[in-house]
Amino acid sequence: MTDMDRRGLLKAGIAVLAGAALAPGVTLIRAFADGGEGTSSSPSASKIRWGMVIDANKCTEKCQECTNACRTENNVPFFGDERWDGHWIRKATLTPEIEGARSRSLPLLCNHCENPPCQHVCPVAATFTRHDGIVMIDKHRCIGCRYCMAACPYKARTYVFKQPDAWSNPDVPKRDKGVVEKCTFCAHRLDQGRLPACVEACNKSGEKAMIFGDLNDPKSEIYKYIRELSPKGIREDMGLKPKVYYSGI
Amino acid sequence: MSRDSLAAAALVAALLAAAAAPTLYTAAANGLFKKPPRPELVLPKGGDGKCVEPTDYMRANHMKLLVNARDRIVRGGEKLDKYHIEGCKNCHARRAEFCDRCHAYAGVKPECFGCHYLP
Amino acid sequence: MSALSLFYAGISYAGAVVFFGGLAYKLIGYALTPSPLKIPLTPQPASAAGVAWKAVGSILSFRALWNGDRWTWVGGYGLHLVLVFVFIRHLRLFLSPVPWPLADVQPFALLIGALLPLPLVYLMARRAAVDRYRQISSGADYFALALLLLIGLSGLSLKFLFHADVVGIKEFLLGLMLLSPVEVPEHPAFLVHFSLVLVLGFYFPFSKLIHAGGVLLSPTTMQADDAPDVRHVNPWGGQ
Amino acid sequence: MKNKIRFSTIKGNSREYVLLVLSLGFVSFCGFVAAWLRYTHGHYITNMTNAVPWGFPKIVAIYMIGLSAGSLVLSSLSGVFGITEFKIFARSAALLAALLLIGALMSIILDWGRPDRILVPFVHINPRSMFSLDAMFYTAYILTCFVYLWAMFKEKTELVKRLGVLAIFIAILVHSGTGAIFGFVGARELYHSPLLPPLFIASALSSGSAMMVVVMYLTFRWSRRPLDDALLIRLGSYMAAFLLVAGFFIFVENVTRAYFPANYEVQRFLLTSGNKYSQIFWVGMVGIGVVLPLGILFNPATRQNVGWILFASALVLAGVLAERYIIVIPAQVFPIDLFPGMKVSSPFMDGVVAKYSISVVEAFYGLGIFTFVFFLYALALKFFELLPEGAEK
Repeated sequence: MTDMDRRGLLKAGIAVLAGAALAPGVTLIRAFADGGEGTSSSPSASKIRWGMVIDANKCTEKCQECTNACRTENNVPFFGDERWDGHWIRKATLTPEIEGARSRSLPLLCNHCENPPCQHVCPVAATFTRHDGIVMIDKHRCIGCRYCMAACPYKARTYVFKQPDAWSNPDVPKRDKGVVEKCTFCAHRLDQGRLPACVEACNKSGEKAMIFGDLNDPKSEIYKYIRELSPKGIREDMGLKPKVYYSGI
Repeated sequence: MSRDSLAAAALVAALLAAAAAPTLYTAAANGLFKKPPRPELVLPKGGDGKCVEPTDYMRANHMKLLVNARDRIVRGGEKLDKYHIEGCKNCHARRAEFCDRCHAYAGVKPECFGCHYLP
Repeated sequence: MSALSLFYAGISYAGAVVFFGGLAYKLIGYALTPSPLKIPLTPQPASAAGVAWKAVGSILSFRALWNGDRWTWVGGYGLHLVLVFVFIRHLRLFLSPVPWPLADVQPFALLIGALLPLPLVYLMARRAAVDRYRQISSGADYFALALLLLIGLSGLSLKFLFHADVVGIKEFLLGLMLLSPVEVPEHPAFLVHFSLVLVLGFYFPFSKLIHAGGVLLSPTTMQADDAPDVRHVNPWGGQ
Repeated sequence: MKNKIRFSTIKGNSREYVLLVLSLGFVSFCGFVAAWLRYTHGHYITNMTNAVPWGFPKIVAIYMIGLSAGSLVLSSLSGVFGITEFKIFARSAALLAALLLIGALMSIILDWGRPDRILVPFVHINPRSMFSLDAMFYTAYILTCFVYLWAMFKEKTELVKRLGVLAIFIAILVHSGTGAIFGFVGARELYHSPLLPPLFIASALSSGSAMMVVVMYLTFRWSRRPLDDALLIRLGSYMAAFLLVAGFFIFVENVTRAYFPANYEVQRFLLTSGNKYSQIFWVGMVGIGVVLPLGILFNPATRQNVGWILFASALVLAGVLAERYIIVIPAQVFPIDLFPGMKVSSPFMDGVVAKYSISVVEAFYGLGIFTFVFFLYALALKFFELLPEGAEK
């Protein structure tokens, strides 16, 4: 018997006993003690805080490289109907309400807030913050109640309305119908030491409008950029402390 | 025989048939005195025949390893390891010839394959 | 084959013979027992079809128990409902190939089937705690409940604690059913569970559990209330 | 001293009763079929979209929670404050309260993407989530209802009184929690409001008393048992009081929101744009739900008339449904202002008003479950001693 298995067995035994004796109450107390199940179980592992800066001056309206790359990398469902298509990253066009003003284009994605309202409202703690600050959805646990979609001010979350059939990238799981999905900062690629797909595509296209890196590392490009140019997050007035910054809007 | 005893005999026969129905179904589908059916698995070629844990252990507990790995990796943020489902396809090249056979045999429909791709 | 496998094959067949033979013996016995008197439990329909319809209703709703004792009804009905789902859970191990909807309903059946200990503990506590039930409870009453409880707990442990190789178990069971036994899986929890089920098989036809079939052969339930129209002849030839 | 009220079951073998039960059962069966279709196909067969993730089943759910809380409070008034007239419907109201809440939960759960994960909320709890807390409140509420019912059946007067206090407390808790589901969402101006919990309670009480008027009238009428008009008139006066409070909260909430310049646009959208939502707001929620019934209930010519009170109750029932619609939908269809002062456009419906209309499938599994509650209620009348043999003084 492996060590892990023994642990699992012990857990199962405890679970059965606890289940008999009002499991919800027990879990509740534990959840309060932990400050919510949403927090990752191994926060000590890293002090990394992944973040992103988007330079709206460099991003052009025609370019769709980041959205296409994301769709392919993460199997984001596309049915050709705007009501149901998944969007982990989308391009928006902003026009100031002034006569003859220049419009800007920029990508919108999950801002991986430090205070994520989606995580606060999730009734089963399926949304959680990973040790490196990435807000993720445990699709194995999501019940599809869509409270998080109502609570997210960035409209960063989409729901799987229909069973998507094809894999564009077999190495990344797709989603079954009936759960909520969103940007993960390509956590699977970060774990392999690679950049998120959108950032890679943006660099390749030559626009280089996205800077990605560790917000806690003083040597990183993103750290220096933020220190010098102080880009702003979207709707910072809400106090969510987003980790995606924009300059040039 | 009176009507009542006929009805009683029919009832008794029906009750006994109901009790024996599963046996009759399986015997009709497979034939008596034949070796019981078992899933024929196509094992990975070229490997050393060893999975991440001994075969007997995997047979009974692979689902626990997968669920455990799932929670450690998705929620704990640990790196992918040999217990994660994405690693299975390194050896088990065809799901239809391996995973599906036993699952169909035992009447199990795991959720994994709605999202995770195994060739 | 190993000695253990031989032992289990032998005792399984003995169990099957005793279970089916005992069932047949008992049911035929009930069916042949003359009913000298017309004793339907009124109100009872006057036609055979009406009786059959009412019997189905009574069996699905436990009507007599409902009218008699609601709290016992809650436990008894709950127990039988859970048993239906336990049965559905187990069918996949006996049917090959597994017929269509069976695999799909497994997760739902597990949700309810896993509750098996609850009604059993409740019914046992009822017998032990309430004076008037304790008075009329015999060892056999407790034994049947305790046996089911042990079977349930050992079965649940197979799912939640010591997971067994289901494919091996199914092969063993199919081997028994096709009269071509194979080695028994040497999994202690499974052997405990299976042995307890065999005990139940031996015990079932000769215990109160025979009500499963006997209820359909009870004159009070199954006779039509047609005394004014049909002459009831005492099979013993008396008046 | 008044005589003790004797409760009894109805016979339930008339053709009309069987027909009623069968038709209620048929409609709820259609509802379950619709829910099954939704589960096997996915939400694309409804009209919900990524912009409007909550649709009609949610509206029906909070509507039913409101009816439930309202009828439980009315039921416990009899025991707690000694309003003996209400004892007549105390049992049936408490049963309806339990059934309606179970129906509401079914409506919510069948609308989940993964209703097969029904046990997950009980195993994994997030104390910051109103849904998660509400799951516990709802469970406690249903249990209270059943214990309370049991105590009433056993005529345990003292216990009934205490449980009545508990029931009122939990009903208010449950409804504040339901209001807070929306009120705590900071992302959308129309949700984010501290007044939603009390507004939910006020409309729960008004719609609950309206439902009791209609249901009691029909139940007593169809079971051919005498019902004292004074009881309905008294319920009507309660309803009028609750309506005043609800109307006050609606007024305060909208005026407060409209006073703040950042909300000009959203309030214009809701109140003066003349679109579907402002029509439902003014005609359905304010006109039919508050003003008209108040007019009927305060007019000396009509407030003593059972027919008019029944009509007012039907108006309130429709109006509160419109109110639930206005609470759930407009907040979602109105675009979120991500970049104040800029026009935003994208392939993901940014900056435009999203479309939503109730689809046939949603209507079926929303209303089917609502019907299912009354199907169970009609059956329960036959098996439990819920109705008094006579309700005259």
